[in-house]
Amino acid sequence: QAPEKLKVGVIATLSGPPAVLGQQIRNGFQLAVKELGGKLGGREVEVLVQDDELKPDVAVGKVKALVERDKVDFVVGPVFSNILQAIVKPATEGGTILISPNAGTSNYAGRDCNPNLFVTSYQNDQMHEVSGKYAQDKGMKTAFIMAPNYQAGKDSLAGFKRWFKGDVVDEVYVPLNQLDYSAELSKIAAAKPSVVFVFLPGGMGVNFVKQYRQAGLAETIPVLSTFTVDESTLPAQQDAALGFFAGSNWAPNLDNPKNKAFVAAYEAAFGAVPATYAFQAYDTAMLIDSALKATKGDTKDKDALRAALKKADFVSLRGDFKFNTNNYPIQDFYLTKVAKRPDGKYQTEIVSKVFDDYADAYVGSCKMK
Amino acid sequence: MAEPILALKGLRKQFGGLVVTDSVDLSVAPGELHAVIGPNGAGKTTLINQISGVLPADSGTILFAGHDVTRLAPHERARRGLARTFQITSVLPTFSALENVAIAVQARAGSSFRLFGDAAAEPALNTPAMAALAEVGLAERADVPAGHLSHGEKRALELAMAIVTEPKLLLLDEPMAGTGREETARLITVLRRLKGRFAMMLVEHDMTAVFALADHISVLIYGRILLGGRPDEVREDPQVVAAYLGDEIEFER
Amino acid sequence: MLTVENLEAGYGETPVLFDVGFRVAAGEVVTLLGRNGMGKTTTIRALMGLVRPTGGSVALDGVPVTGLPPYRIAQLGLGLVPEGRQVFPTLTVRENLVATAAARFGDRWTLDRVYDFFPRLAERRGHLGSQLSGGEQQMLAIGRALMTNPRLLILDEATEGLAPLIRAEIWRGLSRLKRDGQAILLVDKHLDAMTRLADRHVVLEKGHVVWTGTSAALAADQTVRQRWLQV
Amino acid sequence: MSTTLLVVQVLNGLQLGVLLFLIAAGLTLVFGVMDFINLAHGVQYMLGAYLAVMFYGLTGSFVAALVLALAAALAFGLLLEAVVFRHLYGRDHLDHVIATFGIILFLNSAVKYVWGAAPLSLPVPEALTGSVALAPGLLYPVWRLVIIGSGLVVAVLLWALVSFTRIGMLVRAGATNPEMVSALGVDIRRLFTLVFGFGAMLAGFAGIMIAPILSVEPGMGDTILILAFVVIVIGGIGSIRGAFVAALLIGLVDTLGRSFAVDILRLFLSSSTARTVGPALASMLIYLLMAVVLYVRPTGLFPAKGR
Amino acid sequence: MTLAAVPDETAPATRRPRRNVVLPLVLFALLAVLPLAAASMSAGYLLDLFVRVMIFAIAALSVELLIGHAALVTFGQAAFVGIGAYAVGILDAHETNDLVVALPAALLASGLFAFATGLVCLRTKGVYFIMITLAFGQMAFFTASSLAPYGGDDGLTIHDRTTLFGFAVLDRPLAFYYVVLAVLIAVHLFCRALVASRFGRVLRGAKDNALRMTTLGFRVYRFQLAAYVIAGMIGGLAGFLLANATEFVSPAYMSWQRSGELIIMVLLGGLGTLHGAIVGAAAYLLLEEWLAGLTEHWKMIFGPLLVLVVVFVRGGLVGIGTALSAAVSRRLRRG
Ligand SMILES: Nc1ncnc2c1ncn2[C@@H]1O[C@H](COP(=O)(O)OP(=O)(O)OP(=O)(O)O)[C@@H](O)[C@H]1O
Ligand SMILES: Nc1ncnc2c1ncn2[C@@H]1O[C@H](COP(=O)(O)OP(=O)(O)OP(=O)(O)O)[C@@H](O)[C@H]1O
Ligand SMILES: [Mg+2]
Ligand SMILES: [Mg+2]
Repeated sequence: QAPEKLKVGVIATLSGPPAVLGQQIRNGFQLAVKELGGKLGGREVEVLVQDDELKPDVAVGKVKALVERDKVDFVVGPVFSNILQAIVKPATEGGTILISPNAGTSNYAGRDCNPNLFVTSYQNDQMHEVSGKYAQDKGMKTAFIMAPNYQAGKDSLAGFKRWFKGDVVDEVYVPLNQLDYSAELSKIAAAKPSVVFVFLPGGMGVNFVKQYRQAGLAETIPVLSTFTVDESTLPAQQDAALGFFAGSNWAPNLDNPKNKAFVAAYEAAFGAVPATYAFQAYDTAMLIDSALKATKGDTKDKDALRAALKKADFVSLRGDFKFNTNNYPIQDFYLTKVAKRPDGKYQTEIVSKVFDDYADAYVGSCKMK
Repeated sequence: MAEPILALKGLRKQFGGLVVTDSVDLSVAPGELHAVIGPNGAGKTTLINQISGVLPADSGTILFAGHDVTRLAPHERARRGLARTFQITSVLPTFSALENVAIAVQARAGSSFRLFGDAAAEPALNTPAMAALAEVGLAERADVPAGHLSHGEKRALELAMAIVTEPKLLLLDEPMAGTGREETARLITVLRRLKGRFAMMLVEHDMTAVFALADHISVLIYGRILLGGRPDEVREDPQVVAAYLGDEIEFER
Repeated sequence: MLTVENLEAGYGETPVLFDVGFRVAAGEVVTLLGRNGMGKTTTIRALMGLVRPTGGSVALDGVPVTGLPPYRIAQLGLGLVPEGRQVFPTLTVRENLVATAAARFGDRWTLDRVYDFFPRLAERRGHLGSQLSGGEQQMLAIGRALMTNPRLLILDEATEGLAPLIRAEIWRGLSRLKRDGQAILLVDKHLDAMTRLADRHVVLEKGHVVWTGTSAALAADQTVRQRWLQV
Repeated sequence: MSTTLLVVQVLNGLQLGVLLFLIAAGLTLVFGVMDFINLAHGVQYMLGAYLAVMFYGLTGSFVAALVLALAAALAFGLLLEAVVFRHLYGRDHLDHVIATFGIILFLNSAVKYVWGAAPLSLPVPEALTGSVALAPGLLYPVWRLVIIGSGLVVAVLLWALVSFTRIGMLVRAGATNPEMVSALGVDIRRLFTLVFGFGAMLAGFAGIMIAPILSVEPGMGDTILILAFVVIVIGGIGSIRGAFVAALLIGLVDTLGRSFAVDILRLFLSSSTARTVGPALASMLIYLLMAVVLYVRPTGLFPAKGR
Repeated sequence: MTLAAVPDETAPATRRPRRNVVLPLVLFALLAVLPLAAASMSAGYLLDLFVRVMIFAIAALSVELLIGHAALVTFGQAAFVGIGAYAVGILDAHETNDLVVALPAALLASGLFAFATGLVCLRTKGVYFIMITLAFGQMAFFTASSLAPYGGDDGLTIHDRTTLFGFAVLDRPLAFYYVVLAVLIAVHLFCRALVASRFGRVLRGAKDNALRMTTLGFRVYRFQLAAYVIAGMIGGLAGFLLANATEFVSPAYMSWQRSGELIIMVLLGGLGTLHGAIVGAAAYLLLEEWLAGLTEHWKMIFGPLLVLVVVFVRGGLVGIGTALSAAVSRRLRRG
């Protein structure tokens, strides 16, 4: 008698402008499952994909459906922090394991850390800290920093400033989904900083990068960034983004055989270069696989399952990877730079390693051991 | 003579460079039917709009029942007993004829902030409304949505809505325009019956009606009162004939 | 020129016209008489195509036009002065006149001639339709229909709200038009003026034609006058 | 805050304003003048951008892409009119809302289905890349100047069309009383069809012109739609002049607000409070502006008369 | 303004709003027995889904009250829902979550906001009203987004559902379900009475012809303001329930898209009938749920569906029912 199918619910944003990110998560996860022969930890797996529409209450409904109707063993998702905040309680309350392949907010790393929540990406601040540390290390004197006016934006600039001790000439918060950056570009041109740091995810990044280039600033003032130039936006930014820097925990050209194979397989399957979202989802599948192997496919014994997950006994595409006590990763971080590949596609490439085995700053306030 | 129910002093209204009413002085005695006649565009409707508060007056004062109402909002004037009809038919098109009149009764009754109770079933509203409809000859059409009435029927409905509020002064802007011969005759009878109950100011181009009803006629030309007087005086006045009545007055009936 | 036969029409589920038939010959002036709500306006709307007839036919010079869209019927030479004026409120007086002007059947009516006919409109040419007094709007509606140079001019209560002087002017104007050979279909309440002007009359009662005849016959026939017109 | 920076930001504000007008132009025509609430304006704008990207990919020429995309946008507008809008003339505004909302859902999703969810881009035409120095140290991208130019041309064109041509008169007349226009011998439906097509083309044109500076992505028209509505409402519905002035006003207020809100607030508040309040205020500024304008003038700056 | 001879059937021919009793009764009966039927299936999920449907139905009712009976097309109703929700969330963050505090707080906050903004908004009409309510909705949205102490844009998790005198009555899904149903029925009855009352008649009159109402002596502004505040409080009530249902509050509850959805629900169901709002909310959310389960591109189906409903059915989904029953009775009459 065959064991019951394992059920994994994937919840990601699949509509609206950020749909591309959700798709990367879904694709990355499914690619891994396919490579594992449709099985995780030896069990046949059924993947149920849900669109959270970037609406927290919709996400709550969808997660409840996954947990209560579909009785999934794992929920994987979401893309965005505000959705994570909404779904942690309904997803984990009944003992189901929630694994976030992207969003990693500070509260769940610290005060609200949760034994049923695992994060396979990073603590958000860390990505921004990379740029701050790099700017500091390079002895840059003045910085102009900019982010959208919402929580994640404020966290990002705080993250940058945590390491950058030079002079911040201006700290600008723009309205979410701003289209035109002429005003800010004029400010930058007037301030003449040594470096610009921005966190402008999605379409905002595309608009900013194009306009920055068109204003002729790209030749004179370097840009450090997070989630502003990555493989999800590069097809739209193209040459305009060449030479822009970004902080990351991974890049497509990260030199290890598993990663090379992953990038090639992803491109073959989906016709696009994967971004961090895809690889983190891939790793998430591998994590589940490793844990189920350890428990021999059992998901009933939650303590055993959690322990097995925490071991993170798999080879991550990013190389070094282990969980901290708060279920957030300890990993390396790099500065990457946008480049054009010989085949005409664009990707970020590693410039230097900025942090080694880096843990987040909030773990201290997490009571879990 | 008793204090006038309405007294206008130096009323003026200007649209851009166009002076439409110009220092109009006029008074209406209680119970009087006061007709205002004058050529098209003379400012009659504008005058009614100013009195009812739909348009603010540029200068001048409006005394109504002894109080200065020049700066009051339209609904406040209505509450004090100033009712009007519109030259361009203005009813509530999706309401039935009965409901149109019933809401006018409700306006008089006040207490419209009642959140409960089925208004459509209140005899206190419906009985007087029905009576008014009968008076203007629309009893049979009580349940028809006002929007579906013919033009002439709407005119009659307007009048029913106005009289049911039992105002102190009723401003009538061409009530006979668009009504047929028979209906005109009936409206004249209705108005004659109402005469004395309250004062009325009648703007009308139907001279049969004006001369049959008016106690006093004021002639408004280019925004100014040319003259005022008893109907027979006005009818004979050569200036009025030249500017308004014309030589071949249609006294057909 | 215009032939209406067995016309039936209504609004939604309510029939209003049951059996309406009459003719207007070239150069003739015909009136529709009847009390309020008897279906005069509905007849006009039906023959203009503004209400879809449910039965019967309308023909212009023998060509059936029943069921054609209103603009096609208008292009065939019907010019309408609608009940209740319906001037375009957001257009100036001049724009109201020229927007739909046409010279399909001659160009007797030009802007200048309309201004001559209604000097008041010339004075107000820059005003918006909504800023006119009721009577001025009525003049504008008449002028607008004339500017389409129609073969048959249809006037639905065109003297409503006009001062006696202007009204008399209109009647005089209409007889001038008649003399020039203009065919006219007329709805109004001024019976004497109409009897003087018109050749023939059609009396409607609850959607049926109950009487037709010449002005002389109407003047003579006391029963019609009393029974249907309450005179 | 130096004077030069102030001048530059004023310029930036004006250019944002012209850009907003370009986006709102088609909406002013169809909604303001024809009185049809076309929520699909935003997706038509998006479609213009996508079509341009597609045709650019096929032909490699911006001009060819522009022409083809305009033609396609027109064709699509006419199709939409024939299939959907035609049935809704003379209906309540709310019927327009729900039907065109349906079109938004459909097109946003269809575009994703056809072109994928990832943002795309359209390069600036080769000859118009680079910047010019308006003043020493003040570089302005040439393409921005082209956008400003086309915005101004559209403004003048539209204004002339609506105010002075017979078509303009008939459209305005038809907006308030189509039945009467028709009864006077004008095929108002055909005219409406044409106007719709033209409106769709204007929306597409805005999309094409702006694509080189913005990201072309599903849903890109949604925020724009609201902005465009804000523009024509502040200006006074039906007034092209009003829309133009309002667009400039919004551009200025938004840009100056974003640039100087924090600095100005710092005059009254502590620096850190200014930092938190300033940006929040800046995001609300255009809505605040709209509320204030409508409070003072409930029918916009240049109310259409006679409605 | 109608082209050619389309009879104006939108103008109801009845003297008062059609007092359809059957349909609402059937709706409520179905909702009442649903948990019994659901017991065999995945009960928790279905209950959650229908709790959501009912909460949105309450919010939609508030919109219907304004649009359908007062011609006030509000594009900012989500703000009131959000304010109601935030009242619960903020109190919870301060460890106050008893009904006696939370519910009045939610109602008061939304009512006050409605009063303050209504004073301004009601100066305008038509599309201007639509846009100015949108403006205030957006301001509420941005304010909530910058409430850093309460999670800002990320939102705020509610630790405990509202209690009644300390008893956690809402914690049991079934109890919560029936509480929401009871509130829905109560709101529906309230709106029904309101619409039929003298007050409601003044609102409808103002919708038909505001100038006429003014010259009859009604101060239309006041009536509309009262209606706006009532609707705002009903919105706040829905927000109170929504916060408890999702155990989370977020500025996203106040987004303009959400306000737009509420309008669409009302129109989809059929304007002018109160139960239409309930039908519309249910149809919108259930269709969304069902179609989204079928394909990722479900909006490509959903969009055209909306268009079809508008183009071919007058009066929304309820209109289909009315048209069908009219056709049947005509058949019957003919024999
Ligand atoms: N809002 C306005 N703007 C500009 N001019 C206006 C406005 N309203 C009225 N007028 C002008 O003021 C004059 C007087 O108009 P009013 O409506 O008072 O005339 P009236 O005496 O009622 O005429 P009628 O007998 O034709 O109804 C008219 O010439 C009209 O064009
Ligand atoms: N839009 C409508 N919907 C429903 N019924 C209507 C509509 N318009 C008119 N009617 C009805 O049709 C009948 C005939 O109306 P019509 O307007 O043709 O009368 P009429 O002879 O022109 O009257 P009047 O002299 O008052 O203008 C009336 O009973 C009226 O109630
Ligand atoms: Mg007048
Ligand atoms: Mg008539």
